[in-house]
Amino acid sequence: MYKYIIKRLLLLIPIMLAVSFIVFFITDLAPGDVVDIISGTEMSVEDKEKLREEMGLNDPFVIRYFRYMSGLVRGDLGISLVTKKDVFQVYISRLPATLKLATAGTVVALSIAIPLGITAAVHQNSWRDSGSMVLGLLGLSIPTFWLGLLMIIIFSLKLGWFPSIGNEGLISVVLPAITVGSGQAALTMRTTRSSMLEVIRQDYLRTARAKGVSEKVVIRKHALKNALIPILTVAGNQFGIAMGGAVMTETVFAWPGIGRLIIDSINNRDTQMVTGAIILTTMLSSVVILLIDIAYAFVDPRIKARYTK
Amino acid sequence: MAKNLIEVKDLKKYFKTSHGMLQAVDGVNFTIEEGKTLGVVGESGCGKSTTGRAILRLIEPTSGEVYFDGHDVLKFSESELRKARKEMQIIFQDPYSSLDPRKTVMQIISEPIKIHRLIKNKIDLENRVLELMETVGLAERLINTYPHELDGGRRQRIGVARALAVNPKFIVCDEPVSALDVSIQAQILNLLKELQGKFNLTYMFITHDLSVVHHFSDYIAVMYLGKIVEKASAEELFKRPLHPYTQALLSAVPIPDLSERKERIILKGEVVSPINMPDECRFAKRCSYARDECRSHTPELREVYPGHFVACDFPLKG
Amino acid sequence: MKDNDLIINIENLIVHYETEEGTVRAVNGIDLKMKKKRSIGLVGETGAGKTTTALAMLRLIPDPPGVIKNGVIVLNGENILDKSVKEMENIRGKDISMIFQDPMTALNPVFTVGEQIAESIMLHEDVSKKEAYERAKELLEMVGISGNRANEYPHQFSGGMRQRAIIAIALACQPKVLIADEPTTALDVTIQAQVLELINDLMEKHETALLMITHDLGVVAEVCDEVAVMYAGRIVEKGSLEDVFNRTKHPYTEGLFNSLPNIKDRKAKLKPIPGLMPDPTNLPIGCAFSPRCPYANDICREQKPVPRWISSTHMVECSAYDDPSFHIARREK
Amino acid sequence: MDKTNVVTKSSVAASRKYKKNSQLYEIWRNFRKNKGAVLGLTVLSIIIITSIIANFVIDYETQIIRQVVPERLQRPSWKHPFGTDQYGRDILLRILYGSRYSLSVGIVAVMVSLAIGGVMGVIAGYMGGIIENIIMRSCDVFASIPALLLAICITTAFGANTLILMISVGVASVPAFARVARAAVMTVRDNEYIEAARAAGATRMRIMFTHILPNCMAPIMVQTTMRVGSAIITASSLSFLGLGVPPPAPEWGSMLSEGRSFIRDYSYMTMFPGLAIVITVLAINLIGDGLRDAMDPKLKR
Repeated sequence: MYKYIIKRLLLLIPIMLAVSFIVFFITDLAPGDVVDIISGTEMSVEDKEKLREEMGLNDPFVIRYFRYMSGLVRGDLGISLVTKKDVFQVYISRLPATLKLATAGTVVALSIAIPLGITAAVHQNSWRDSGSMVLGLLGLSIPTFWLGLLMIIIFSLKLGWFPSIGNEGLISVVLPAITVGSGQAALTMRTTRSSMLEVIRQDYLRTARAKGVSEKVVIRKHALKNALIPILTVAGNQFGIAMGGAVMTETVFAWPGIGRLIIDSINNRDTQMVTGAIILTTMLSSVVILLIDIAYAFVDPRIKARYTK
Repeated sequence: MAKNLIEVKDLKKYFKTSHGMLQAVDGVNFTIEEGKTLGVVGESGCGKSTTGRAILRLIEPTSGEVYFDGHDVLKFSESELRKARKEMQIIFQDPYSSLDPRKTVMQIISEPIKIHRLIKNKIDLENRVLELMETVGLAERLINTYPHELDGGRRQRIGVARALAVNPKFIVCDEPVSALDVSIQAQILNLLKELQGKFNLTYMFITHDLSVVHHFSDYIAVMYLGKIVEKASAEELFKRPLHPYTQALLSAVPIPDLSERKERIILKGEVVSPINMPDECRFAKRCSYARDECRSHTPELREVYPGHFVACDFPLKG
Repeated sequence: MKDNDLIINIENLIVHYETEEGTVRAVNGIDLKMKKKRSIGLVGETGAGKTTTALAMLRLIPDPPGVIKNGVIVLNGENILDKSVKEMENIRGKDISMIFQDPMTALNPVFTVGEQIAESIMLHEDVSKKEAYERAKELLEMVGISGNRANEYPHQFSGGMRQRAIIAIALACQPKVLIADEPTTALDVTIQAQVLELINDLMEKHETALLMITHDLGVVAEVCDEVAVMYAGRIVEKGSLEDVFNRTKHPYTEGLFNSLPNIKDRKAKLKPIPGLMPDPTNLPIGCAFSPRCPYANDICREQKPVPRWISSTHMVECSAYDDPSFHIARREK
Repeated sequence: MDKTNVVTKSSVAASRKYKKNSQLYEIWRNFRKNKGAVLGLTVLSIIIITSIIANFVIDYETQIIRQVVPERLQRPSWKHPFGTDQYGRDILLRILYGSRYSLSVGIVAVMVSLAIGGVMGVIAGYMGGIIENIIMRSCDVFASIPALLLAICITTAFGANTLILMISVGVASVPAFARVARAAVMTVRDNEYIEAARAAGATRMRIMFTHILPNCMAPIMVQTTMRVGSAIITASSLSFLGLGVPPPAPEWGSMLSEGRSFIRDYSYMTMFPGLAIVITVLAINLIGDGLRDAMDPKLKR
């Protein structure tokens, strides 16, 4: 089993390298560079040139990339020239907020999606099925940020139940979590439904029924455990996406997470911060998705068996 | 002696798997006379389908020679092979997955003709398809129907018509009737027999059904774990099975005739997939007559009676 | 014929499936009696209604679209069509159990074989989990698999071994009736012989009655005492093995035998039944086989044939026998 | 087979006599049965028609971006059914005019991802071996970057304008497309009718175009339709962040962004553009669902 986990972790490294290369490459294409921003107007052209020389900005792309990567490996993503703060430290400081939101969002998503998906599959073509399908489609069609705005208008401004901004205490996470969660719930529900439908057609459920197992137990024990595997994968991906995708929700709710950090850095053209944040987020979500995949093996003996031999 | 249309020499097909080398087809030799039918019978995993596909190079064999009309097909270049395909066709087992669901009967049957550009004119092409449909017993009105609108029997007839479209000399029938009901099965078997007579076709008939292979083939090769263990004329094989596996196989077939009830030989154990097989008789583990010599080397196919070959050092007295 | 070893009596069972394309008349009134220690073969081609009949006995027909229109299935003196869902759950696996065709998909891949056998025991007898697991091991030994493989998963078993495990599950609580729906069709000939022999042995040792559903007349000859031939949802011929095999009466049964290659005479040409399988959504008015029957006359095409008892054990449903001198081509043995 | 039998004229016209309706008509007949899908289609066609008419009827300069200060922040009224924004511009007209941005970005972005991702997926699925590995591994890399962040990256690098928006949204969903296309090809590739075509002597190209692509169309078409919906959402999200279509263009996302600062008292400003997005995307998703069931009846059961 451990061979499998180690293999998958090792497999992650080339992907991380590739991701960091792509992100670094794209952000590097941005016209103008850091010196233009921080130098303001007084600096003469020569001084700007000298500053660039000092900071090594004129070195060919490849060298700058390697310098950056050597820093990344040591956990040092350089100092943000705009905010003068260490990129890594800033990122770490904003991480807990995003984790909190992503977890809450995923909990909301799963608690809506899995029961709905299962009942829709179990009562196929009944009103429960079409009802949850419409709900699912609606969930897919509502942009997350607009849902956030609606939440603020109704629950915060009109009803005043929840704060609309900031991250003080649990109560402030409710609206953002529902916003992130319902977006994900739509996708998870559709997967749960289709994977349950797939399992319900299997012969071994008929064998269970022929043994005298009650319908409830057939669904809850025999069917669900098999359907759990694809559901778990989607849930894992959702959590990974929630890590990066919460950008919109964090912006709308002014949630001090990484999403907002990235947007703010973009607005004040802090490419150093943007690159660092995107790379770290991608790495984090990939690791999370990997952990879910490994949990996969514990549920499905066929995979576990293949790797323990 | 009639001309041998097909001659297969030491055909091998190995697959690399995570557990080692799967020797699916491990040195198979046989010939098929023109206008005759060679039945290849064996249980699942014995390599009969792989052999059929390897001869047509639908899968590239690892080694060996396949002479079709005197030319070694395995030495053909891409274009030569494509031209030779006109002479060699195949009929598949599963009537549901062997026809393109998005094509009409007309398009399916006419495709081989278009590929080899045998008929240019659209009207002549349509006539040819109608003629083929009539030959295989398909009603004219089905020309524009789609496969999912038809039952298994008629879909199999479309497969036969498609194989006939380019006037082949040799057809590999890979379990053509196994997926059909008994009454439809008989119709297709009669059709194939009739076509053989009419167009002097040569068949390689692959099946796991012993009563069907006995009825349909002139010669029969019994395969076990990638090797031919016995080869003889149909009468000879059923009258005098020499290989212990053939004997067990014949006795295991349930006969729908009360007077034929006979003592059953029940083989112990199960077939295992032929991975990294040692140099011994592959049936030794399950053979009740097995001796130490059997585990010392792999017995070769040798002619014990005229036209009756067996790969066993201690064949049964018959 | 009411004697104490009559276990199940099915009378005039009618089952239809309501689908968009129309009403599929799967089972159109069949009568079947199953007696203790006796095995009966239900023979027919695809769409004859064999599996629907079996599922009706366990009330496992998915509704929608399935509907049991009419008929009575009497078990231990009570009609199971009136039973509540709870009562049915007790009957399934204890009084009647069933094994299915494809061993590859009939076992739950994420539970061990031992657990799946033990589950059947715990459902019907209040025994501890541990005790049930021990019994499961004994059952595996009974079907020729070593007990300590109980903790392995289905994907570690070969096709033949899975089918044996499924038989172990079905016989876990010594049911009165075992229904086997094409149990060996998906298996190779030599493995099929092993499984059929196992079934024969188990039938000897237990009081269980066996309903063997198959399209293979050879398997019937191998395992069954009686035969019922089904066509388009009706039993067209029923009798002992000798009745149906050696004194065949119904033209369809004759057609089935003629479609099979004759072991003794290789060159004998097959005489297939012409035409196509009947369309269950619009069956002909008269006898369903009349369009394909070589002996069919106007009466056959207009009226439904009436069941006729040739002997105490042999029944045939064919109007041609109104004329006493009528007989089919197939010779009596 | 050289016997020449004179085939009568009547049988020659056989294929015309038994002309069956084409598969497309069959799909349309199934599609029509699905009420939701038909509703989606009608709504979408209305939106498309209005966005075309708006092009001629509404004048961009005077009615869409001209600032009419006295008309500022008027609540929905007969004169302005959807009210006016902080510059006094009529919101209804801006929404009608703005529909072109969402639709065009959505469709073009999906064309981009179909062209890149779809083609790569089909090649990966059909070729197999190393090519498949290279394509799929690079997709894994792209897929690990959350789509929105990837789009943000591209927009920051190349600046925010409509063309870049289309490209970045398109590129962001390339991995998903590649995976669907590859899966579709894989299921088709293992069928026996592909082997039959090879046995008939067909070249790889011919097999690809006559057998593989027609049978992969269904899942790819469904994926394309659903992707247009999510592309519109991604595009409006980027505009909301100020990274999409630059103001004063009335793109629904940027209208929502402008309305956000007036959310406390003039919440109507954020209501209508959001509704416009939801209705459009919902219509497209309904069509997508309808298409999937109509094209592949097996899926329905």
